[in-house]
Amino acid sequence: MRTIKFLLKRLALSLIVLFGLSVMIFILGRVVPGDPARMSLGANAPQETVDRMRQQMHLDEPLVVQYGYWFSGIIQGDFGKSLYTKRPVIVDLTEFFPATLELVIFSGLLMGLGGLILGIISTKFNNTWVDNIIRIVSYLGVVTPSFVFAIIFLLIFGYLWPIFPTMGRLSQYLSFPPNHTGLLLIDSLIAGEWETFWNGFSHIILPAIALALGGMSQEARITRSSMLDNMSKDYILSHRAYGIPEKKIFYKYLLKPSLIPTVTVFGLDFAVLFGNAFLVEMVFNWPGLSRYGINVMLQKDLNAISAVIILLGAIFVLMNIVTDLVVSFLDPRIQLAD
Amino acid sequence: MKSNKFTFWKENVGRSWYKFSRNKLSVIGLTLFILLILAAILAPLITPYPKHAGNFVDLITGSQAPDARHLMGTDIYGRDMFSRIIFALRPALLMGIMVLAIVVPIGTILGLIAGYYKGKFGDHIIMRLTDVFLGLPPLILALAVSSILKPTLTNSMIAVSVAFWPWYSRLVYNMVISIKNEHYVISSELLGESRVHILFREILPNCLSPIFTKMTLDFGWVIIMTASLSFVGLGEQPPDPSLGTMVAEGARLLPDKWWVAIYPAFTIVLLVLSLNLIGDGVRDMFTATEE
Amino acid sequence: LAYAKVVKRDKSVVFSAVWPPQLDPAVGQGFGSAICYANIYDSIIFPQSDGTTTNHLAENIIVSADGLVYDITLKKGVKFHNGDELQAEDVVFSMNRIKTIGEGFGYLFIPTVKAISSDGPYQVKIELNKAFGPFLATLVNLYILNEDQVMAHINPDGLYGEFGDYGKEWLITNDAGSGPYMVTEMRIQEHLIAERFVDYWAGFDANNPDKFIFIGTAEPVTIRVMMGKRELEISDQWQSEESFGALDKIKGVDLVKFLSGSTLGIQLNTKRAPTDDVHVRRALAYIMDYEGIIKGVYPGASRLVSPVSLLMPGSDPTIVGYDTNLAKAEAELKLSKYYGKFDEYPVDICWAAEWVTADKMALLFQASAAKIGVKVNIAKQPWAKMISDVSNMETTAHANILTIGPHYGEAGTFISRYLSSSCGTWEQTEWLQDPEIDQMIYDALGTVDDKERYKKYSIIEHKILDICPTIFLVDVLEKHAYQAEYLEWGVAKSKAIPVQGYNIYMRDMKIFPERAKK
Amino acid sequence: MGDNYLLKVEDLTVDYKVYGGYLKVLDGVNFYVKHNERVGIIGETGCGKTTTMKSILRLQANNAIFRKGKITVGDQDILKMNDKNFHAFRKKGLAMIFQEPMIALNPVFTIGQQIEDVIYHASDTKLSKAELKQKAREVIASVSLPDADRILSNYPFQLSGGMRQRICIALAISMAQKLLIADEPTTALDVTIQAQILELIDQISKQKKMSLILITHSLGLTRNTTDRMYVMYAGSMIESCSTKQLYENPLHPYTIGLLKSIPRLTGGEFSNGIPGRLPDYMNPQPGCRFQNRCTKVMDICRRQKPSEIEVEPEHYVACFLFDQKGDKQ
Amino acid sequence: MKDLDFIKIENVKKYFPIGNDLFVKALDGIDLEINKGETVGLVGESGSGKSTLAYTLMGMYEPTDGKISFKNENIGLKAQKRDLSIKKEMQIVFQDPSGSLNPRRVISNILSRPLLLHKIVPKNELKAKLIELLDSVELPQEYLYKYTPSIGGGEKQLIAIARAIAAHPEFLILDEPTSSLDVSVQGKIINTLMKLKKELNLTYLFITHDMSLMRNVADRIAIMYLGKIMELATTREFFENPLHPYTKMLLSSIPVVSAEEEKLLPKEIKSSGEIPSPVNLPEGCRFITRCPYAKEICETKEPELTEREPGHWSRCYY
Ligand SMILES: Nc1ncnc2c1ncn2[C@@H]1O[C@H](COP(=O)(O)OP(=O)(O)OP(=O)(O)O)[C@@H](O)[C@H]1O
Ligand SMILES: Nc1ncnc2c1ncn2[C@@H]1O[C@H](COP(=O)(O)OP(=O)(O)OP(=O)(O)O)[C@@H](O)[C@H]1O
Ligand SMILES: [Mg+2]
Ligand SMILES: [Mg+2]
Repeated sequence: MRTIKFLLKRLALSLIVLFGLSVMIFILGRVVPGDPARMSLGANAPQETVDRMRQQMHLDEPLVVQYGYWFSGIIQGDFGKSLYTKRPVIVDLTEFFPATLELVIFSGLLMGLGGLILGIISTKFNNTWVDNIIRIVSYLGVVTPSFVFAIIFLLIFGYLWPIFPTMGRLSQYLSFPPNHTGLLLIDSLIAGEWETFWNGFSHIILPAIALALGGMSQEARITRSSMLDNMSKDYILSHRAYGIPEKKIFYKYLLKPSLIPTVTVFGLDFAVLFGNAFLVEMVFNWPGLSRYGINVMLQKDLNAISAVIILLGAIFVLMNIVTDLVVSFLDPRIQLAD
Repeated sequence: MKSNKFTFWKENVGRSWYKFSRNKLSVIGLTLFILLILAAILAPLITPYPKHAGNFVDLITGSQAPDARHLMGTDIYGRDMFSRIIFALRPALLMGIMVLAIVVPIGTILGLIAGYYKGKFGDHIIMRLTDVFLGLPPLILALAVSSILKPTLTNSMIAVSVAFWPWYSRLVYNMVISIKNEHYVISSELLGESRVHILFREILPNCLSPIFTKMTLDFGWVIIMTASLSFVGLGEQPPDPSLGTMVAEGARLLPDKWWVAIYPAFTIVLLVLSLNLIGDGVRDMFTATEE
Repeated sequence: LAYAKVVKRDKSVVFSAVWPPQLDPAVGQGFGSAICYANIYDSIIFPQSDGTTTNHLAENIIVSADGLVYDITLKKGVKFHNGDELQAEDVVFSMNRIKTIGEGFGYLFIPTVKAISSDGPYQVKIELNKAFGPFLATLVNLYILNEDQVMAHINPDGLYGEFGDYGKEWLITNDAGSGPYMVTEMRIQEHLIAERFVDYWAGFDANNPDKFIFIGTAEPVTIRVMMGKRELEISDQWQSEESFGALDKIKGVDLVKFLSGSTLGIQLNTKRAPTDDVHVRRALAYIMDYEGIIKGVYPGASRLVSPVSLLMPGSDPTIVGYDTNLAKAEAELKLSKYYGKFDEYPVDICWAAEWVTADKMALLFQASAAKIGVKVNIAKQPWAKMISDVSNMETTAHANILTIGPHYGEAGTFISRYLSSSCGTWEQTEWLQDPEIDQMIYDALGTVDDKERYKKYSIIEHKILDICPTIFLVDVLEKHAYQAEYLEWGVAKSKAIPVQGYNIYMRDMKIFPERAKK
Repeated sequence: MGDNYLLKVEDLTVDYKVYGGYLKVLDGVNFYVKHNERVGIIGETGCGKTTTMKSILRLQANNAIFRKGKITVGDQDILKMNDKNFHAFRKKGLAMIFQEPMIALNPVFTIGQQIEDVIYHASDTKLSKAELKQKAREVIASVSLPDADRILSNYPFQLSGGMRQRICIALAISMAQKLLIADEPTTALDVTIQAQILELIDQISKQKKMSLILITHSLGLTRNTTDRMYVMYAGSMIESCSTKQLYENPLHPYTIGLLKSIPRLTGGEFSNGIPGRLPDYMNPQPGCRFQNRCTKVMDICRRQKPSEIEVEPEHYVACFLFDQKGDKQ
Repeated sequence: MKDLDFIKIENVKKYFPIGNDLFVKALDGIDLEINKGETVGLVGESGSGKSTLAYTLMGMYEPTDGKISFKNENIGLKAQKRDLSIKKEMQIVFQDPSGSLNPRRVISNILSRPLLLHKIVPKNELKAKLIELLDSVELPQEYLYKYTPSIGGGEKQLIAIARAIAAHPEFLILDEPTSSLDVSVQGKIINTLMKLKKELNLTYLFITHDMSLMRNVADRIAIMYLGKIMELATTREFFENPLHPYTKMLLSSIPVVSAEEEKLLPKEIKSSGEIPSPVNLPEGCRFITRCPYAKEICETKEPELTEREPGHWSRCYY
C-alpha cells in the first residue's frame, strides 16, 4: 500500500520533470542555429520545397504555438517525422530502442555483477596485492572513456584474436527472427533459433563489455569502500562476538548493508549507459538509439532529438524510482513516503 | 594570540596530512598531479619545440614514429607530440578549474537554498529543475549546448558546466536536509541569525567535505567529458593543443600510428588517475576515524 | 600486427558509405543514395567515363533545334522488379513525382522542365521552359519508378492531394525500380541488402556480384578491422590519408583512386573586410602552399586551377591559375587598402568540424598567411551551425573551406555556382552578387551547342580567376580501399564516371571468392 | 593462583596508532574474574574499559597494537590460540553486550534473522527452521519481552532502545557461555528501563551460573549487581575490592573524588567533580597517570608508577600514599 | 513567588503529524508557571516530551494549541516571528554538546555571534568580552582558537553555556545539560550554572532524568509522562511525599551509592511494563500500562491534575 502510494507520487513528480524536460528540449532545439529544412533538403532545393517543409514543421509560427503542436502530438504518441530517416520518429524509436536496450541491459548486468564481484574480492583481500591490482585497474576503468575501450577491443578482436564478431547485431548470413520484443536474443529464443541466438550473443559481448567497464570499475570501488566502512561498524563486531562464522558475516551481514550505495550508484550509472552508448554503437556499427540520437543531433533533426531526449529522460527518471525501491528493500530504515 | 592561531593551523594541517598520507596511493596521486601542474606551468622551458604548440605545420615531417628527436613522435601535421601534450595540459587543467569554479558555487548555492527551504516553493522549483537537468545525459546536454555556441574552450566549459551543476545541488541538498536539523543550526536560528549567515557560515562549512571529494573526482570527469566532446568535433580550436582532440584524432589512426593517440590518452589517464587518487585521500582526510 | 584471414563465403560485395541511403529517388541525393539509385533503378541515359552519355532506357532521343523539346523512344521489354513492364507512363509519373515532391534531385528539373507527356507506351515528350544546354546530362539523375507499384502503396494521408504521400513512406524501405539489383532487406542504421534481379534486361556477367550489402559506418578502426577480416569489400571514401595508407598495407587490399568530379577550395567572402579587397584575395591565393596541400593532404591528387574540375566535359585544360609566389603576394598586398592594418582585420577561416581533413588545410592557410602578415583566426563549426552562418552575409566567415560536388556531369554545374541565386547556401559563400557574371552564366547555359557553350564557360572562368573570389585548391581524388585480390573493379583500370554513385556500380565488378581462399 | 579463576588478565598493554604516534591507552591492566563471580569495572569515559574487553574477545580495532600481556580464560592463553580455535572457544565461553544498542544490531536484517543465525551457529546439532524459530521465541521470552513473533519480524529501528538492548542481552545469553561481559548496557536508557535491564542481567547471570563483568561509569549502578569492583583510570586498574568496601572505604584519591562528585539524594552540596582530565595518551608523563589531578600528589608520583598494594584484606590500591616502601625511596 | 507572570504555559499541545492522519502527541496539554529567579526541574522518561516543551518555549515549534506568555507577552510563535529582544532574553543549552556547537567554526566565532547580533559590546571590546566569557565558565583563553572537536565533552558544554549566557538572557533552558557527560565533570558544570544563576539572577528550566541531580538543583519539580505533567511539587515535598505511582517508580529506580540514600527510596513499587507509543495512547490514564495500582476507573477516564496539598499537584485518583 505504502509502496503504491509512493509510486503514484513519484510518477506524478516524474511527469512534472518530464514536462520540464520537454520544455527545455524544445527551447534548446529551436534556438540551436541552422534551418533544419534547408539542411535536410540540400543547398539547391527550390525555395518552395523548403518553405513547404518549414510550414509542415510549423517552423514559421511563434514558439509557443510550435510547442503546442509538438506537445499535443507527443501526448498522442506522435513525435513527428524524422528528417534523418524520413519516417515517423516513433517508428525509429521502436526499431532502435530495443537494440540499445539489449546492449545496455547486457552491459548493465556485466557492470553490476562484475563490479560487485571485483569489489568483494578487493575487500576480501584488502591491502594485499590483489586488492591493489583491482584498485588500480578500476581506477583505469573509471578514467578511460568507453570509446577507447571499444577501439581497443575492436583492435584486439579484429586483428589479434578474432574470436568475436565485431560488427552489428547479427552476421549478415543470418536473418532476424520474427519481431516480438525487438530484443534479438529474446526473439531468437522465442523462435527457437539457436544459431541466431548464439550469433547475436557473440555480437553483443564486445560492445557490452566496452560500455560496462567504466561503470563496473565505479561499482567495484563503491562496493569496496562501503564494505570497508561497514566492516568497522559495531554490529559486525557483535556478529563476531555472537559466534557467527566469518564467511557468513562477510557475505550476509556485511554485504547487504554495503550494497545500498552500490545500488544507488548503479541506478544512475545504468541510466547513463544509454547516453554513453553512442560512441560504442558507432564503433561497433550497432543500430541503436544512442547512435541515432547523435546522428540526429548533428543533423538538427528536431523531432527526433526531442523524442530521444525525452525517452532518455524518462528512463533516467524511471531508474531513479526503481533504485529507490530497491534501496528501500535493502534498507528497511528508508521510508518510501518522502 | 597569534601563536595560538598558528599552532592551531599547524596542528590541523598536520592531522589532515596524516590522514591523507596514510594511503600511499593518494600521495602518489598528489605527487603526480603536482608534477603535471609544474609541467604545464613550465611548458615553454621543458618542451623541445614550444613552437609546435601553436601555428606550425610541416606536413612533410608528419606522422614520424617516436625517436630521439621526437620523444613521442610527431602528429600528422608534423608537430612534436611531446611538446603539444605538455602544452595541452594547460587548457585541460584550466578547463577543470574553470568548470568547477562555475559549477560548484552555482550547484552549492541552489542546493543550500533548496535544502534549507525543503518543502517550500523554492525547493520544488530548484529541485525539479535539477531533476530536469539530471534527466538529460550529460554528454547529450553538453553536445546540445556546444552546438548552439561556437566551439571554443570557453564555450565547451559552459557546455560542460550546464551538465554538471545539478550533481552538486543534489549532493548539497541531501546534506543540508540533515544538517539543518543539527542543534548548532537551530541555536543560530533561535539567536536570530540571518538566513545568509545560517546558510553560509553554519551549514556550508559542514558540507565541504563531500564537495571537495566530489570536486577532485569531477576534475577528471570534466577532462574526459571534453575529450568526448572533441571526439564529435566540438572543443578547442586548432592549432591549440587539446588532449581530447589529440586522442579523438589519433584514435582514427590506430593501430599503425599508435603514438598519436596513445601518449595523449595516457596523459589523460595519468591526470585523471592522479585526481582520483587525490580524491580518495581527501575523503580519508575528512573522515573522523583515525583507524 | 597480423590480420586474421577469414574465408569469403559468397559472391556478395559489402561496401560502406555514409548513412542513410534514401531508396526513394525523389528524396535522396547524397552519395549513399546515389549508389543505390545507380544499382537499383534505371535512368533514361547512362553516363560514360569520358563525360558523354549513352542511351540506357532510351532507344533513341531527338532534340528539337531550339533545344526546347526532347522526344524519347523507350526500349521495349524492360521489366520492373515485380515483373511489370516499364513504359512511358512510368517515366511521366517519375518526372512529375520528383517535380512535385521537390526534394532530392528535383531542383534539376523544376526550373527547366515545363511539361512531360507520353505518346503511346514507348514515347515520351519533354518540353523545357527555355533552352538548357546540359539537360541531357541531368537526365542521368531521373530514375524511373513503377507507377502502379508506387500507387498501390501510397498512404492517402499525405501532402500531395490525390497522390497522398506519393508512396514516400513505403519507399523508405522498398524499391520500385527496374535496375540490376533489387532491395531485399533494409535495416535503417544497419545495412541495406540488394540481390541480383535475374530478369534484368541488360543481363549480367556470370561473375558479377550476387548481391551487395551497404553498411553505414565510416569509423576508421571499424573499417580497418572489417577490411582485414574480409568482411568488407569496398571502403568508403572519407577515410583520412593515414587511414588509406594503413588500409593499403593490408595484404590483398589495394586503393583505387579516381577524380570524383568534386572540387575543393577556400571560398572568400567578397563583401566583408578585408576579403572584400580583390588584392587581399589575390595575395591570399598567391601565398597558399599548393604543393604542400597536394603532398601533405591529398597525395596523388591534381591541382585545381579554375572553378571546374578537369574531369568535366566543358572544362578548359589550358587555364593557368595562381601559383605560390611570395613576391607577387606581397606586391598585391601593397596595393590593398588594408595594407599594414591586418591586425585590425583578421581573416576568420571556417569549416565543418566533422570534416577532419580540412584541419590540415586551415592550418596551412593560417601558417601561409602569417608569412605576409595576415592574421588568420580559426573558427571551425559544427556543420549545422556553419549552414546557418553562411545564410547571412554578415555572419559568413571570411574564408570557408568547402568541397563542391557536381550536380550533373558537365562543367556548367560548377559555373552556375556563381549565380547570385546561390548566395546564402554553402554552394556560394563568396557573396559575389555580380549581375554581369549572372548574365554571362545564363547566356552560356542557354546555349545548346556544346562547343559554343564550352567556349563561353572558358570566358567566365577567366573572369572569375581575375576577381579571385575563391582559392582553388584540389581537384578531389576519390579513393576507396578494396579487396583487389578477389574483386575486379572496372574503375580501377579505366577512368571513372563523373557522376556521383556510378563508380560503385555492381555490374562493373566481378568477384571471385575462390581467389580469397588461401 | 588457584584454579578458581575464570579469566585472568595480566599486564595487558595496548596502543592505538594514530596521527602523530601511538596512544598508549592500556598501560598494564591486571584483573581477574572468578567462576560465578560478578565483577564491576568503573571508570571515566575514555579510560580504556572497552579496549580491555575487546582485547579479551580479540575484537580489536585495526589500529590497535598489542604490546604485551597475557589473557587466560580457564587454562587457555587465548592470545596464543589461532583464529579458528579461538572462534570456537569464544562461541562456547564468552559473550558480550555492546555499549550502544542502536548500533550493535545489524540495521538491515530482522531481529528474527539475526537471532536465528546466532542460535544456529551456537548449537551443536543442526536445527530445523521450525526449531530455530521456536528457540528464537524462547530467547525473546527469556528477556521478558512480550509478543515475540512481532519482534522477530521487526527490524531494529522499529523497536525502542530498551527493547533493542534487551535483545542484545538475549543474543548474548542465548549462547552457552561462562562469562558475560556487559559494556555499559544501559547508558542510553531511562532510569526505570535501566533498572529493569540490570535486574534482568542480574537474574540471568545468577540463573545460568555464569560470571559477569559489568562495565559502567556510573557508580550507582554497580552497587546492587556486583560482588567485587575494579576502578580503572587511564589504562590501568587503580583500586580493587569488594563492592561494599568500595562504597564504604574508598582509598584511591580518584575513587574518593569520584564518589564525592555524585549528587546525593540526601541533598547538600556536592563537589566540583575532579578537576582536569585524562592524561594525554600519546605522551603520558612518567609516574602515576593521575598525578595532575591528584590533590595529594607527591614527588614520587611524578617519577614512578605505583604498584598494587593490599591495604586491607582483598582491597588493593595502586597509590604511593599507601606504599611505605615507595615512600622511603 | 515573585513576579507572578514571568512565564506562563497554558494547556499547550504539540502534535506531530506522521501521515495517515496519525499524530505523535508529544505535548498533550501542559500547564506550568515559572517564576522569576527559580529553577524548575522537569523530569520524565525518554520520549515524554520534555525537549518538545523546551523547544516550543524557545520557538522551534509553534504549539498546536494553547498559550505561552513571557512577561505577559504572547510567545506562542515560531522564533522567526518573535522580536529580537525576546530572543535575547531566552536561551537554551542542549543535551549533546557536540551537536550544539558547529564543528567547523572556531570557538571565538561561536561565542562572538550573540554578542554582535544583540549588540552587547562594540567591536573593539569584543575580544576582552570573549575572554571574560570564557573566564566565567573557567576556561582559559587559549580556547578561543580551537575547533570544538578537539576539546572534551565537558568543556564543550561549558562553551555552550558561555554562548547561552553571552547575550545576558533572563531565562535559560537547560535540556539535560550533563546527561552525556561523566560525573567527574558534571559537578563542575552544575556548580558553574549555579554560580551564574546567582550572579546574573537567571531563571532556569532544568530538564534531566537524573533524580539525584534534581534533588540538588531544583526549587520545584514537575514530572512528565507521555506529554502530560503527572506531578508538580517543591523539591522537598516531592522526595519526601511522592504521590503519583509513576513518581514512586522513578524514585525507586534511582541508582544510589550509599545506604542513607537507599532509605529514602520508596520500596513498594518496582519498575515494570512498557511505555505505550505516543501515537496510540491508552484511553483513560496514560500510565495504566505500568501502574501496579490501576483500577477500573483508570481505564476509562483520565484523571485531572489536582492540587492535593498546597503547591503539590498530582494527576492520579489515589
Ligand atoms: N580505534 C581507536 N583508535 C584510536 N583511539 C581509540 C580507538 N578506540 C578507542 N580509542 C581511544 O582509546 C581511549 C580508550 O577508549 P575506550 O573505548 O576503551 O574507553 P572506554 O573506557 O570504554 O570509554 P567509554 O566509557 O566512553 O566507553 C579513548 O581515549 C579513545 O578515544
Ligand atoms: N519533529 C518531530 N516529529 C515527530 N515526532 C517528534 C518530533 N520531535 C519529537 N517527536 C516525538 O515526540 C515525543 C517526545 O519527544 P521529546 O524529544 O520531546 O522527548 P524527551 O522527553 O525530550 O525525550 P529524551 O529524554 O529522549 O530527550 C517522542 O515520541 C518523539 O518521538
Ligand atoms: Mg566504552
Ligand atoms: Mg530530550
